[in-house]
Amino acid sequence: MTPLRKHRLLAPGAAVFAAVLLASCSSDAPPASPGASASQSQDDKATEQSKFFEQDEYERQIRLADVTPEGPADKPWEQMLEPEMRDTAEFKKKGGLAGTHLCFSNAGVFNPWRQVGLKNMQAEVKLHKEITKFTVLDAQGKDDKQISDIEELTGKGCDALIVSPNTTATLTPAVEAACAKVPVIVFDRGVQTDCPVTFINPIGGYGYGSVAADFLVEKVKPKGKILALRISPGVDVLENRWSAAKVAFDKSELDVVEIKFTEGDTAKTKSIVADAISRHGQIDGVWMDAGATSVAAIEAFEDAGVDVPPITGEDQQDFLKAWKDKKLTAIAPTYPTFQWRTPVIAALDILAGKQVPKEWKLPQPTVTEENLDDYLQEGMPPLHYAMCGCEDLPGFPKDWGGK
Amino acid sequence: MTPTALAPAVAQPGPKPRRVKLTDPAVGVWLAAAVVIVLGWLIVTLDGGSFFARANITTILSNCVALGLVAVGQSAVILTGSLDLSVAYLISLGTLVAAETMQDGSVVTGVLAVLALSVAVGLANGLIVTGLKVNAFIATLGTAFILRGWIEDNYTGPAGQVPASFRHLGYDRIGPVPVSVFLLAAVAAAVWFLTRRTRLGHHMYATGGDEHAARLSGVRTRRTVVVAHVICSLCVGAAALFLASRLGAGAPWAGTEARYDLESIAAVVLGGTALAGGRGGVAGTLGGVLILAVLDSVFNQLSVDPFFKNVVRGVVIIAAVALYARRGRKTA
Amino acid sequence: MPATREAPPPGGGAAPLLTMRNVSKSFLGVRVLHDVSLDLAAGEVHALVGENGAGKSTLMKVLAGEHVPDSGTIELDGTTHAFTHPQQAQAAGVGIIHQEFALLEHRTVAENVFLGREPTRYGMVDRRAMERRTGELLAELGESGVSPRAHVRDLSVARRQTVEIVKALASDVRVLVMDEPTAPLAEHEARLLHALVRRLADRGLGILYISHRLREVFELSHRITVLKDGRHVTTVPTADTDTDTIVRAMVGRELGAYYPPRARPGETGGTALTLRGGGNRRLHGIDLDLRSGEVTGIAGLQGSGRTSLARALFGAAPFTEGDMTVGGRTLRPRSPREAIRAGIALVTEDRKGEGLALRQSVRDNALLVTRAVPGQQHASAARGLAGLLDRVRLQARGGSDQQVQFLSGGNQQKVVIAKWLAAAPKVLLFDEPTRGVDVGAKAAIHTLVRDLAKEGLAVLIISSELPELIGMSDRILVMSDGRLAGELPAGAPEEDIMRLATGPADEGTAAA
Amino acid sequence: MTTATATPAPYKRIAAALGTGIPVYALLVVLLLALAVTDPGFYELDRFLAFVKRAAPLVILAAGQYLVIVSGEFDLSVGAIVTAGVVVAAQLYGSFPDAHWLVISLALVLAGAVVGLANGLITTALRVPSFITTLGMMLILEGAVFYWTGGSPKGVLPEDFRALGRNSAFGWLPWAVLVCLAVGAFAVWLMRRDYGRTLLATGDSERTAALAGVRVHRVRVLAFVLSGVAAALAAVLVGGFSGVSAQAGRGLEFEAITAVVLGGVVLGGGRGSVVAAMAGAFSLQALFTLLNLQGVSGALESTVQGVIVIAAVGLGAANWSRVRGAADRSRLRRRADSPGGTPS
Repeated sequence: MTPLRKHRLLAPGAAVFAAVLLASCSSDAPPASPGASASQSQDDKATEQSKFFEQDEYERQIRLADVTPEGPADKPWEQMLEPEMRDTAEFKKKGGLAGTHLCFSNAGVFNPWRQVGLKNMQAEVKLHKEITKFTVLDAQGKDDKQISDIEELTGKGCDALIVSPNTTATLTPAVEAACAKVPVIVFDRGVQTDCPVTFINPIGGYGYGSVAADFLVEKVKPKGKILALRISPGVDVLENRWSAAKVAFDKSELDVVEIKFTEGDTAKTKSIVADAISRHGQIDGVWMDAGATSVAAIEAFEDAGVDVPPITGEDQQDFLKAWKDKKLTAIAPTYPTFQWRTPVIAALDILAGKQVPKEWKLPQPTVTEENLDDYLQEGMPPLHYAMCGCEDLPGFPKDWGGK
Repeated sequence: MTPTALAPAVAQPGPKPRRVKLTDPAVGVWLAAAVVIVLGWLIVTLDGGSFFARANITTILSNCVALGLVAVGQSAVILTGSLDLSVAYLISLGTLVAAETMQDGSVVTGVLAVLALSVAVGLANGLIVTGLKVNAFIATLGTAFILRGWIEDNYTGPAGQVPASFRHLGYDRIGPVPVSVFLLAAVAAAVWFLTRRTRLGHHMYATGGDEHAARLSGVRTRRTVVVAHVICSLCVGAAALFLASRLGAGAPWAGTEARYDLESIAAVVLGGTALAGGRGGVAGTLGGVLILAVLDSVFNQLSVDPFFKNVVRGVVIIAAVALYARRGRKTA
Repeated sequence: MPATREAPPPGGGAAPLLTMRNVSKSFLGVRVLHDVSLDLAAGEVHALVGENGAGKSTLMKVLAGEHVPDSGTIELDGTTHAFTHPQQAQAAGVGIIHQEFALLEHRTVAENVFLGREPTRYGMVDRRAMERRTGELLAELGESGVSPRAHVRDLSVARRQTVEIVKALASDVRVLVMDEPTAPLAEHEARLLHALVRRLADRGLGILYISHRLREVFELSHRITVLKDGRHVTTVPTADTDTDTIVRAMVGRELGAYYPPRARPGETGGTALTLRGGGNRRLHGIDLDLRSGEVTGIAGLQGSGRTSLARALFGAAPFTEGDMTVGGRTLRPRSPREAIRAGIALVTEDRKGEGLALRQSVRDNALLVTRAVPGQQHASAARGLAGLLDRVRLQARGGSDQQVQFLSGGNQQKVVIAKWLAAAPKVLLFDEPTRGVDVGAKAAIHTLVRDLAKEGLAVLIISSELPELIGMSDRILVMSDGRLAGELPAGAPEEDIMRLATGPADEGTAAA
Repeated sequence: MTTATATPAPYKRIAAALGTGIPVYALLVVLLLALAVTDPGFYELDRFLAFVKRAAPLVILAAGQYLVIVSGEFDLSVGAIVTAGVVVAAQLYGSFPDAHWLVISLALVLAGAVVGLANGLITTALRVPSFITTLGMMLILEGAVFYWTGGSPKGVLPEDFRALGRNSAFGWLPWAVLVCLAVGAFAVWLMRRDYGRTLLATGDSERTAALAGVRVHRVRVLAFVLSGVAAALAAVLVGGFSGVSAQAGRGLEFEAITAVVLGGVVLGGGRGSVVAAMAGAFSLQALFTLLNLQGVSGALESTVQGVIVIAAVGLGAANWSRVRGAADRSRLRRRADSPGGTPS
């Protein structure tokens, strides 16, 4: 096998070769190898809790849920929880903010959440006249492409780079490389390095997961059968949601009879729920790690001719509508899309030399029986996320598909 | 007797066939690639961007690597008249195996592990196709499902981690040229050599061209097909290694999210290799890959809506093949 | 007669180069070779003749290692061989040139010539050596006009044949089997090939030459072996025999003995089809009248345009010029569909490739035309299927549900005919109707064809088996190089036909 | 020597008659039994109907895909058509909230037909291999639809539109089942008609068909059109069954092809029955359900699927190798018996 022979020499060969040339030629590789945390999380695998579970972070998020945020109450995307501010003078843009070139490496727009979010960000940019150029590269969900995108953007003379990583572990090196050249703002999903100027995200998956789980623990009678529906394994945000829920369920007397992956496919969700109902006679509560398919789940119960048990969803309009129309016992923790506005604001603050939090924790409101009507917006498309904080943005509601 | 009298209707093509002919798809593809580059440069410059900026060139090149490696392998099987739909999942598994073995082993063991895996999968594909006489489409689709199950059953998300030393493969560059491009070049050269210069290669073309004729001429067609599948998988393994070094870890969706299975086939066909086998080659495939990469970069520069990209890609692929079909009809 | 006789002594004398003893072979339990023996001397051209289905090709395929014999031995230079793969036969020095070339269109001549045994240097295929050697071989054959680097797809049929021969020579064959090598060649090309064969023999090769063309057999060969129904009939020095004897040996009965009586003058009706000045790439100025009730035979060598004519009449390879009327109305079919609508039917020579959908049932094949081109006869055809199949005397165990791929050649042909009868045609064109059909079925088909004529169809029949053509036809048109060379009355002697068919070529042959 | 082809042993003829269908029927029976064992309640009328209802879209897709495959081609675009269909429907309702469901459905079916027509024409007229044609079409459709809707449709699918995929006639018989039956019946009828037979003949031997007056291009194009229509119908059912989703049809193209091949239909054309193809679809759905009920992790699901597909097809191939061998030999003989094939 010639390729084999060729290759056996090549992989290390290239490395050595490169190492030699390292002095002479440029390397985009990050100096230190990160992933210390990665290997550490590997060790946690031993414990029966998923490797994505980190006790202290869990406790932190639970605590944050009750903290009152700093900042304007009517602008949750500018609020921050327990911020430790950091100085950003080093990044202050010479000659003022005028003519700022902002760049954004997006993991993709492969789901409605990200589509709403991107619209938020674009609209936010419109608010700031000083941003004269806003470059967005879409990685279409490909880690490899996003790495190149980031490399490309760092060479485009951006004043600041916003990154929404497709994957935590795999994007880390690229982000580290970028940090060396431009101020980097990471949001939504994190990276395993603290080189970005700030990392913007809401309270997080643990908070989300436990809110939903606690709701069921409260509403469903002991020994009740719980069906846990997850999108797909391996997505850190979602894994966190589940692992937190797991903690809650383990403490409770509820009986989680099934944990299934729906791949976000509504048809598959309906099948799974239908089968679950027939297998277990009844289902007393449904926990979901994301709202995308909760309506399908609700329908499955209807089609099976049984009452819809307490169910958790997300702040998508179709779910909120079903909730109201069908008078469900439900709750919708959110992973607010308004967080897409914050990075732009942060970027401008940084370039202005204003202080920003090292980790910018945003509040993570929950839609409940009480405030349901505030978030159920007539005329918005079914897959629109209520927690977009976009009502005051230019082009609303048309650009978001509403009327 | 004068030989010319023997056959009135001989079309002696070109001055001497060995010299490059425009009718040779590979040449056409590279010309097309050149055109695309020029157009891209024009458009981007008009748009106020700089197409030949260092960063951009680097991006284009490094975007070629992964798809290029897979496509090169894919052309080997397609030449032989077969097909491999399992590449995407093999890549994913490859990155995971690489990252995990390298985490608690040396780089070399990691590389070997991946290549071993590749050989195994390649053999499986080849033997199912030739031995069980299962149509390649279904056979490799089946192995794809099997690999997928294996991955999803054993991995939840990124796993393992490659040492810094190995990451140089993914990140270093000499001037504007990423080191990984040399990997692609090496593998491509190897496969090109294999298909064009060795008996095996000649037999691959023969098997893909007319299996019956090949057999009558004493070619061991089955063996050839199996070997082709192994070669393909090895190239895929190389791609997996590259991605692992680039991602720094193994990712279960490294291969599938990029649809390497269909994309690679598209690239191969775009490169002028006949899906039926027997015609075309690695050179053309690389051209096809380059075209796709350049298109991507141009779209990036103009920040075209990602959904719109797919439309264009689809059109380009169909149009290209339609062109080949036309030319084929002419020469036939 | 040519001066090839003072070549090596017929068989006997020196130890033969090749000896096949008592070779038997069966397919699916049917014996197709019965204890056939044969020997070949170096430098000898040994002709192998016999009707289609006599077992010639099977015997040769056994020799070439493509079929494994059930019994019998093959000796080359005294060493016994048992070939199980073509490669082994090649290694032993047996080369075979198939009627259908085993060439790769998109590869170069050299690559084809050395396919399966490419010379290598340091693991690399040595193109230079390959092309040099190919060039040399081509030169030796006086074919220096063919470039070793040319792609086969760019070569004419004749040159492809040359490549096949070179391919055989390249593996240093000592026995060269040529299976109807001149079949696809036009006359002048064929004559060049004959010269080539002689030269090969002079170089000491043993050549087994299969052919239907007795004329070339008598020109070329030193000895003739006749096979019939898988049995060895006789082997005679060409010098000591003549055409009639050989033909009798082949057919095993007097000529025309079993052909149905021809149409009596009163029986032929009006013209069903007329063609004036019909022409296209392969045909020139053809004038033709087909009368209902009459069987018109078309003679001519392969490549003389017989098949082109049939296909042109049927619209498969349409006329580009000329006027044609069918059943009184003027039309020049541009597609089979039009021809069918006009009541023309064509039984092609490539039965399996063009006549049948092998994996479909007898019924589906028989009704294919009426289904594809629905007309008033459609319903009736479906209803009358059973009658139709009886009428062609189809014998199929599985009845009309049986897949045709499991029928014998004869029965398959009957299905093809039934398919066309279902469409109730007025003009029926047969191209080699009995090719690859066993003797029994042959007779049945002959009778059927005649009956159809009696029923008022206009029948045109093409056949390379002159006896058949003569036996069946009410008149014979002879073609040569795309033109009608002349017309002969029923029962005209073979010689007259051959003279017309080979046209002015004859002198050429004498000169050669 | 041609008599050699004659008189094959009877068992071969039987194999020839049903041959490729056998494995799938066996598989289906086994799976249904297994389902009965794992879940006694499975055969309660409503439960079973629910199962059929769930299988309906795939069955319809399989029927359409069968037509294309049996004519010797591929249709990889059906999954995209389903996704596009659902999204477009929602988008249309976004603009015309009170459009009649029938109008929208027909619009979808029409659109499906158009896509199929495009596939067919590109494949036959431009002679692009259908694998590439439909692959490109897949990219184009997905791209175009999402480009148009900005990734998520603006409307909701109203109840009346969804009834077909979701509700039941007379309160117990799901409309989807009726549609499925209708399509099945139509497919069977079609394959018995002239069109079906000519389609098979075309897939078996294009030259023979053409010389028999079959307009092979037209026949193939129609197959693609019907496949497109089937996909659009499936879209209506899927959309009805589970509402708006941007990934309604993901992977369906491969599932459909798998189903058809599972049904013993030979890739390359000319052989296999539409009933077996639809049985293949049912088997696949039954398999999914079984694995789900067995609580097999979603992960292993695909592994099992892969193994079963390869095994089933391999089995089919094995049954055939004998007969095929015979066919090969007869082909060799043909090469011998027909001097020069078709020289002029």
